[in-house]
Amino acid sequence: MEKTKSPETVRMNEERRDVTILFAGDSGDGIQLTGSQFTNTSALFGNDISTFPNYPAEIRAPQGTIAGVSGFQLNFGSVEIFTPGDMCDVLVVMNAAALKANLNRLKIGGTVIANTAGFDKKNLTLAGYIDGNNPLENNSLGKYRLIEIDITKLTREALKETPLGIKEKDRSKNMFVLGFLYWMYNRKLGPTEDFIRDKFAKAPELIASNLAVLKAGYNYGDTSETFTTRYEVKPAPLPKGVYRNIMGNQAVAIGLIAASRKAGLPLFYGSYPITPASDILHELARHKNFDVRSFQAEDEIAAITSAIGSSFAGNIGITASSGPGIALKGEALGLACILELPLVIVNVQRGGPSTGLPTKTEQADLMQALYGRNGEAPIPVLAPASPRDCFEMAYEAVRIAVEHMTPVFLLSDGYIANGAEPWRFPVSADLTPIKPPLRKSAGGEAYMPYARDGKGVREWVVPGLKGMEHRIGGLEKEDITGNISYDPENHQKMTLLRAEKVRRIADFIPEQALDRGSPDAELCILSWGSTYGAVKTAVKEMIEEGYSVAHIHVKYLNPFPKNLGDLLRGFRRVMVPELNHGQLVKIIRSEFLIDARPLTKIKGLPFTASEVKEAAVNTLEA
Amino acid sequence: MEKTKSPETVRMNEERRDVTILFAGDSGDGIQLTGSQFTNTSALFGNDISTFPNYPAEIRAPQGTIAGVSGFQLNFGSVEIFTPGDMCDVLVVMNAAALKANLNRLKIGGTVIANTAGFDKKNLTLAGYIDGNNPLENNSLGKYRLIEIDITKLTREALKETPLGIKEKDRSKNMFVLGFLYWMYNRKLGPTEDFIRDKFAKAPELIASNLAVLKAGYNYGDTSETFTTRYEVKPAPLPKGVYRNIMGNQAVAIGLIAASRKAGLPLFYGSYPITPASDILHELARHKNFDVRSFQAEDEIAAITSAIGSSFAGNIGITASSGPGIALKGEALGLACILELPLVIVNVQRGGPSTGLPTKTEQADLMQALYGRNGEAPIPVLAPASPRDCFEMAYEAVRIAVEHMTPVFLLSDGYIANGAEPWRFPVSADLTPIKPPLRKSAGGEAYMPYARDGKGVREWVVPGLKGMEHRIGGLEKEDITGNISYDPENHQKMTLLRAEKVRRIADFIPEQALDRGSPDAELCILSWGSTYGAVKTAVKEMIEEGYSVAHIHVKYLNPFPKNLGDLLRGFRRVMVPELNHGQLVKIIRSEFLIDARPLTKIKGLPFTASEVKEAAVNTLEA
Amino acid sequence: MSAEANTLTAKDFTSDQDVRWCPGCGDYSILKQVQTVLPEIGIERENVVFISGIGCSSRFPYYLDTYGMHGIHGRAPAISSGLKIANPDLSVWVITGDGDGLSIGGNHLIHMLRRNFDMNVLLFNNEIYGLTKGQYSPTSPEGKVTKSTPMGSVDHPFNPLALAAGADGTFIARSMDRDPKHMREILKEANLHKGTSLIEIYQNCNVFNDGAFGVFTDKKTKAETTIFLEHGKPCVFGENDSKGLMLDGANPVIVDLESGEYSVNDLWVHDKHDRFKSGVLMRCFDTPMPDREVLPRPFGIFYQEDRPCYEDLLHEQIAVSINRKGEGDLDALLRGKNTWEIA
Amino acid sequence: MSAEANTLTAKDFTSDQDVRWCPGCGDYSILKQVQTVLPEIGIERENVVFISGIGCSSRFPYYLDTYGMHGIHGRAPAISSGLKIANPDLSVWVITGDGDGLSIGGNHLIHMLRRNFDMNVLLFNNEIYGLTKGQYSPTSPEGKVTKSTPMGSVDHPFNPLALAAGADGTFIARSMDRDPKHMREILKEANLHKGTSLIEIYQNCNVFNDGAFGVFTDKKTKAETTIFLEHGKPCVFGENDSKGLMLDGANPVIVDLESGEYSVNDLWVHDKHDRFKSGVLMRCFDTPMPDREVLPRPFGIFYQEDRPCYEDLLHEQIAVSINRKGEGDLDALLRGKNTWEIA
Ligand SMILES: Cc1ncc(C[n+]2csc(CCOP(=O)(O)OP(=O)(O)O)c2C)c(N)n1
Ligand SMILES: Cc1ncc(C[n+]2csc(CCOP(=O)(O)OP(=O)(O)O)c2C)c(N)n1
Ligand code: SF4
Ligand code: SF4
Ligand SMILES: [Mg+2]
Ligand SMILES: [Mg+2]
Repeated sequence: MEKTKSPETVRMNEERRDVTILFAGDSGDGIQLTGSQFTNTSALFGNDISTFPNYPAEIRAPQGTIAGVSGFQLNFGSVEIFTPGDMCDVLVVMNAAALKANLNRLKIGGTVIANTAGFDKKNLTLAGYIDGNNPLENNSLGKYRLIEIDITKLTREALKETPLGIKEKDRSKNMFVLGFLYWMYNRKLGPTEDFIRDKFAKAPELIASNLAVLKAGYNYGDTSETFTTRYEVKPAPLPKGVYRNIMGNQAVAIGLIAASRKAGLPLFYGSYPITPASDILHELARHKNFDVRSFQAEDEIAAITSAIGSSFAGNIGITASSGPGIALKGEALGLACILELPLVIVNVQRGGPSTGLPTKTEQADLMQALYGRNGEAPIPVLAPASPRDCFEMAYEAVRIAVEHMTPVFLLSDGYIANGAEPWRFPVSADLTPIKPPLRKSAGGEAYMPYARDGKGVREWVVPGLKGMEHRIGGLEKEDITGNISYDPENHQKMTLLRAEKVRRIADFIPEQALDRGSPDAELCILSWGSTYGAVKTAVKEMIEEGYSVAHIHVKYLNPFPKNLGDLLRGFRRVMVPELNHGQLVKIIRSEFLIDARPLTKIKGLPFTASEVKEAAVNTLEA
Repeated sequence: MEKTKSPETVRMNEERRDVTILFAGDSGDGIQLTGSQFTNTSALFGNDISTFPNYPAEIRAPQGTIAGVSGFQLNFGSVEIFTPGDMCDVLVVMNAAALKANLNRLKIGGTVIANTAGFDKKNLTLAGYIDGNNPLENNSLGKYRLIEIDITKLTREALKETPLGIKEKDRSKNMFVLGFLYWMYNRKLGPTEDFIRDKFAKAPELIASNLAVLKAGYNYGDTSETFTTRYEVKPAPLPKGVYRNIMGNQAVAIGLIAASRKAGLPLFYGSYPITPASDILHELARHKNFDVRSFQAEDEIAAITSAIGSSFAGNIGITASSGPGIALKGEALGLACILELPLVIVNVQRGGPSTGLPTKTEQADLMQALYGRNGEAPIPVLAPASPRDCFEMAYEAVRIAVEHMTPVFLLSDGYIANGAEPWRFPVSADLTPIKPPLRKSAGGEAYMPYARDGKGVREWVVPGLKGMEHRIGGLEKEDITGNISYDPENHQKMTLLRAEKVRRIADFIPEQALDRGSPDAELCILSWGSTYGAVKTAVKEMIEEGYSVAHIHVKYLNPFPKNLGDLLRGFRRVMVPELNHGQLVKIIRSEFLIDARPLTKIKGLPFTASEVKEAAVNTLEA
Repeated sequence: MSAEANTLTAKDFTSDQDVRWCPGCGDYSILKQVQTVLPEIGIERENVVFISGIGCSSRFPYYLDTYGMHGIHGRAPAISSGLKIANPDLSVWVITGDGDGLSIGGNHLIHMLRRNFDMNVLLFNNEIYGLTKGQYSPTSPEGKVTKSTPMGSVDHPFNPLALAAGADGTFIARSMDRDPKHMREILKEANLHKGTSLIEIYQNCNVFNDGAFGVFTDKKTKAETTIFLEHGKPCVFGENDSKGLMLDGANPVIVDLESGEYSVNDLWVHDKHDRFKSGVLMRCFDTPMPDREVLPRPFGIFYQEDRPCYEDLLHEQIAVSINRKGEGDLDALLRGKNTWEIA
Repeated sequence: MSAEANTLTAKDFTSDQDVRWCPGCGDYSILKQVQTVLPEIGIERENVVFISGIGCSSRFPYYLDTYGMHGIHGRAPAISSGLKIANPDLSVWVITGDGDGLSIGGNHLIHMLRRNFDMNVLLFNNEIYGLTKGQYSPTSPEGKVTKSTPMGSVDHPFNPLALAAGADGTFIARSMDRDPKHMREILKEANLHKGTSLIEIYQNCNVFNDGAFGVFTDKKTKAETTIFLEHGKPCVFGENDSKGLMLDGANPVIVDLESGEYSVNDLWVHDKHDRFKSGVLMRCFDTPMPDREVLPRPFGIFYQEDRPCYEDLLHEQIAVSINRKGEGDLDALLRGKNTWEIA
């Protein structure tokens, strides 16, 4: 018999503004799928959402151990949501290790939903509960509401009529959890039912069994007399429009395709698998009917140089990787830079240095993007702020690469790559046009490969065009003609022209806006990349509480928006939170000679809003 | 008949403080050899010296053209010499192209020594003198003293008794020039005669012919009545001691060997050829009897990773390259950093980006050294100031790498690599001891690979030591044990420990000294690397002229000497001359929040003292 | 071989780290065989070094209580080369995967083979990228559907042994995770070979490429689809050794030993020193299909050759140099040939 | 082939840039032959692209009035792969050296070969690093004294053709700078081959490695030291075709055609489609020495095989995908499968 402890917390049909649930279990427990199903259903329902999957480095770390715990956190609400939530309201644990690893993320008074079958002696030992001391039984969870369910048993029971083996039956226990939570939060089963039918189209017996278990979970909530409370999280007042749910890497892929279509250029994607960037390759490889040429190269150097070759031939060459792979691309980046060919380099950052923490997030490759190659080789750098923003910034990266004939860095990270949020997707006709400086027909004057237009951009002539044959290369080239030149004055001139071309991109990007707060606030929090949501949440709360604080979020890191310096000089203090040891803050200090101060976190995890808030409050009250 | 124009400038036995000679000719003309012979002879005579070879990118660029001109500039004096000289007193040209390419470097009133045989119609056309307009004959050299000699003819005459072919005879015409200049500057032939005997030991007929031509050149000066003036450049008042002449790359090689011997570690040198770093490989490969293991790897990645492997096994692993090759090493640098193994990476910088200007000098890889890899991977960076300083800083690089268990960057450049100067070499016994934190015997407590001493340095245990078996790798490791750890707090801790270890190296390097000037001068010129000589010369002159200027030269670029910030804050202005688009200046601004201003030159050429002086005077008078 | 080493057991070569491969992964068997063979070989633990790149397989060194380095992707051969030069006395084992060793690390691998360092290379071939969760690798068959090739791979795969032979490898062998005894034998032979020993090991990735080698490893099919090579022995295979290989020119043909037409004495006798015949065996590479008979896939030592090792030649030069010029005199080096004095 | 292309001459393929190799360099001859062959092949200039890495040889593209890119060291095969995928209609020529293509670029080369892009690769082998002024390369013979090996190299060199065969190259040939006619023929055949054509060209670096191939290229010795392979023709060589090759098992032996014992009809007939026999020819690799007779060094097309090209298979998948799903609909992609409306 299942029991509910602390029955005094049980009330009926409660309404909540927002809820954070953390699903946790063994990596084989289907946690990621459970989480993303709940996400989709809630998104379809109209909640605002933000998610954070967090999985172990091993493919299958030893079952039952802390190292093997996979987690999926999601925050959904009837209000605007900017982060996956700092602390959870509900912690779903499929075994003892999942509880041990995550209990510190549960709010006091929060709910633990525990699969009791995952707390047998073996599991307790593997999780490191000494002497089989069961936390479900020793009152150590007194500060929380505990819902114990023998999910394994109930799942098997739901399937006792089916011919499936025990192993196969157990595989659908995540559906039980999902069903139960759908009941708890008043959700419809429809979207997940559709998903199940689609996913197992080729195995009807699995459709039946998963549907059965899903319903069993739902019914368990409905019928079991102990669970009298259901919660309601109303739809969020999001701007009108049609929405979908989107993950960061997926948004990058779609953004790249959209830009290639709008530019009229086939998309060449040269890459070598690496966590957490590989999903972009997987996604792009699925869209061959958009004339996407995805090439899994032998290594990262071949990935980027093949992309350069494709750009020379008139495709938009793209390459992506994560830190260690990007390090290998440095030499070729210099080539792309001096050739002045379009190229987009996506870095989905992860914990470093070296192999570091491959499945964890970090923002420590900004300096590498700005300076990780020999010589003076300036490259524009953009960074998306959130999963859906990955679409916009990937699109921008292609636009700038093509219209300014330059390689462009896009700095995503593991956190937004795998996180998801609702996206009011655009209509293709509304996307900014992209106009490659492509010579379509020969004739006129002789082609001068390194002659420049008013923006400092050279014309792009592609093999196949008669009479425009020319050679380009990595040696310094003579201004205008592009012939090899060792002339000292010319080298200085070309170096400055290349720098100037990149600097002038500032004329073609939006001016920096203030995200929130007053332009003469006491403190400005300056963020970039994936810290956006946490900072936004913190600043919102602080302003509501009367603090003099403002938020600027920079998406264009090189060149900076033209007004950034002026904006920053309006504040008495500037704080730069980063998931690194202080990188953007160095640039800000150097560029604007402002005593900006770092707020750093190097734990492979995103900031929580409260960490940012605490630091900001301390600064203001210091 | 040879003639001397402007005979009014001819005087007898003149004394000179210092003289700059630029030898220029076709790359096949033996210019580099002539230059280095004159250098050695002058050094042996006791002059202070600085040299600057400047050769074309092609192995044999088309004969007679500007692209094919090879140059060797040397400045020697009875006073201290810090640069190869801004403008030349004497320009030796073996053909028309050499004149055309270099005339702008000759002082008004300076001397041109021209081989008239190199000014025939073909040569004039190849050099781009239109319509065969011979500059030796059209009075265009009126502002200079012109000495015309048909060197080719005189060389052949000197050898007319020998059985050599014309081609072979012509090959020794550089000896004629050398002999003539020895006469002009009152030098002995002895050292060059010895050199000839040594070099051609296996070809006695070449000994005879070269000696004959050398003497013929000398005698030509002596007997030809037109040359009544000889110059005297007395020995310089250098500190007492025994001297030798040394080039930068050679000094690096010797410094590395010396350090490996003093540390008691075999030297492993993994490298892949690249201009201008290859000479270090060539030099090291010659010293196998010092237990030097030089390994020409298949590429730069194998070069550095083999060096890492050798360090794991207890050698001191060294790798060297130039910009593009260094770019390829970025990923492995992260590995060395997280492993905390000693490693020295030499970058002999050249013009970039990409292949750039392979035979020209630049300082544009500082940012790459500091930041060219993924994640937070701090690596100490040192830069020698001059050819002889390469010895000291290479030695320092090994010392720091070994004693602090870290990769260390040594940033040389093409200018000092190929330049030469006199060196009062040390006695081996006087060299700073180097003490590797090497466990020599097993026993005691269990080995904890990432336990640290007071300096934050781990102990080095090498395979072969019984009972101390352990595994290291590129994933984040647990503090002390070194086991793989994905723990968030541990990652932050380890990142900070690695940073702190590098920061603390500041306790083990000299405090920053003021090179010249007063600590509260109006302007401080802050230099690094090969700009040392030009800045020193400029500041010396300015102080003599009464300007309020000071000079600081930084050789330790990461970490900075502890007192650098305080020193810099004492000046009203700080100017940072660099052969790049402004790199160190960015760090200085960011680190010390000082409005330091760049002085940049990106021409593949070193600063001249007057360029620095002019900019400094302008700053002071602005 | 020290007396003490003799008494060591597999357990002594097991480190204290939890093994973190997926349950059922073929890597476990390889680890087991290596841990079993090492004490038999009799090298002291402290003189053994395992170097790997990145990949599931490359976690291997953590699990052995020897010296070890988990390097970076593809670079294990280069790291090992430096290590072997630094200390030629160490017993060096390189652990790599089909992605690590043949994709990003292909160049280092072929250069190591030609240089012939005395090392043992274990190439875990599972025809997939395991650690990055299932992309095709340079050994995946054409048409392979994976995460990165939803319509099937269009890459013609490497034949790793033929590539190694092309790079002048001196010891080229193949084994499989599911035949522990064979693997142990080959490991021992590899260790005895002076030079770079390359062993390709078919390894099942039961998560992303389950059963890739099932046809060779399953009891039901193994006898018909595989042939185990032994030097100097005739090439027999099949249930009850009922079949054999003969050479028709350079073409291997299968003959039936039961019909009476051919006997064992007619068969091709395997000669691991014969470069060309071993090359023919390396090219027995067609995948068995239900509808057509193909040649059996050979396992064992295909080729072996004696050739000097890089590290020995290098250290010989050092010795010769010291012999000729004497141990390096640092002061003489500092002083150089031409000096002058300023008094 | 356009009518206009037909009328082009070598001059039309000559760019306006000064050629900057050392006087006497073998590169000149190769440039000349390529410039001669291109108009004969009849591809329009605008559809020809030369891609190179870094090295003396890699300056090649600058001298041709076609499209071209002087890339970075070792990466020409990868650059070309991307280019060929981007536009399969281009005629792509890869120019590389023994250092560029076999040292730093070895991995890209072998992967290009297995993928079999339809391109022509000219590997200028001068057994030295020319541009960096004379270090040994992966093809330099053992014992070679160079700037980086003052006591002689201890590296066992690659046999580039054997390596290419190990990587499943589909067209493998050798020619030499000093035999313009032969080179032109091979260039034309390479162009006709659909797939990656690798031509190793012996090229004299008269500054840093003069005479490395003298024994094969000098009139005096050439007849005895070389053999020119022709498909379907017997393997004859020597002064007045006085000698021939026969196969003894897998061992080639030299026979005298003048003694009367053997006639041309007894000889080995070269079959470029025979993987094993061509492999035997690739291994005829001993350097002639005054004191011992060795097999002649073969030139010509060793091996040729038809196999689908990567770029064709890729574009076929694109076509199939469009066929199945229709031309990509951007709005459908943006919208995805699950949407909801907030009104
Ligand atoms: C420079 C770099 N690129 C890519 C990766 C990502 N990565 C890690 S392992 C791997 C391939 C693994 O495949 P394989 O070598 O076959 O080993 P397996 O996991 O199958 O044992 C890749 C692509 C990396 N770690 N470093
Ligand atoms: C990354 C990088 N490493 C090294 C070099 C220096 N480098 C230029 S060409 C070359 C080798 C040239 O040899 P090869 O390919 O045989 O061409 P060759 O000059 O003999 O024609 C080297 C090492 C470089 N340019 N880039
Ligand atoms: S993913 Fe495959 S290769 Fe990796 S541990 Fe799991 S089963 Fe083994
Ligand atoms: S160095 Fe050698 S390969 Fe290079 S151009 Fe000169 S002769 Fe030719
Ligand atoms: Mg694999
Ligand atoms: Mg070469």
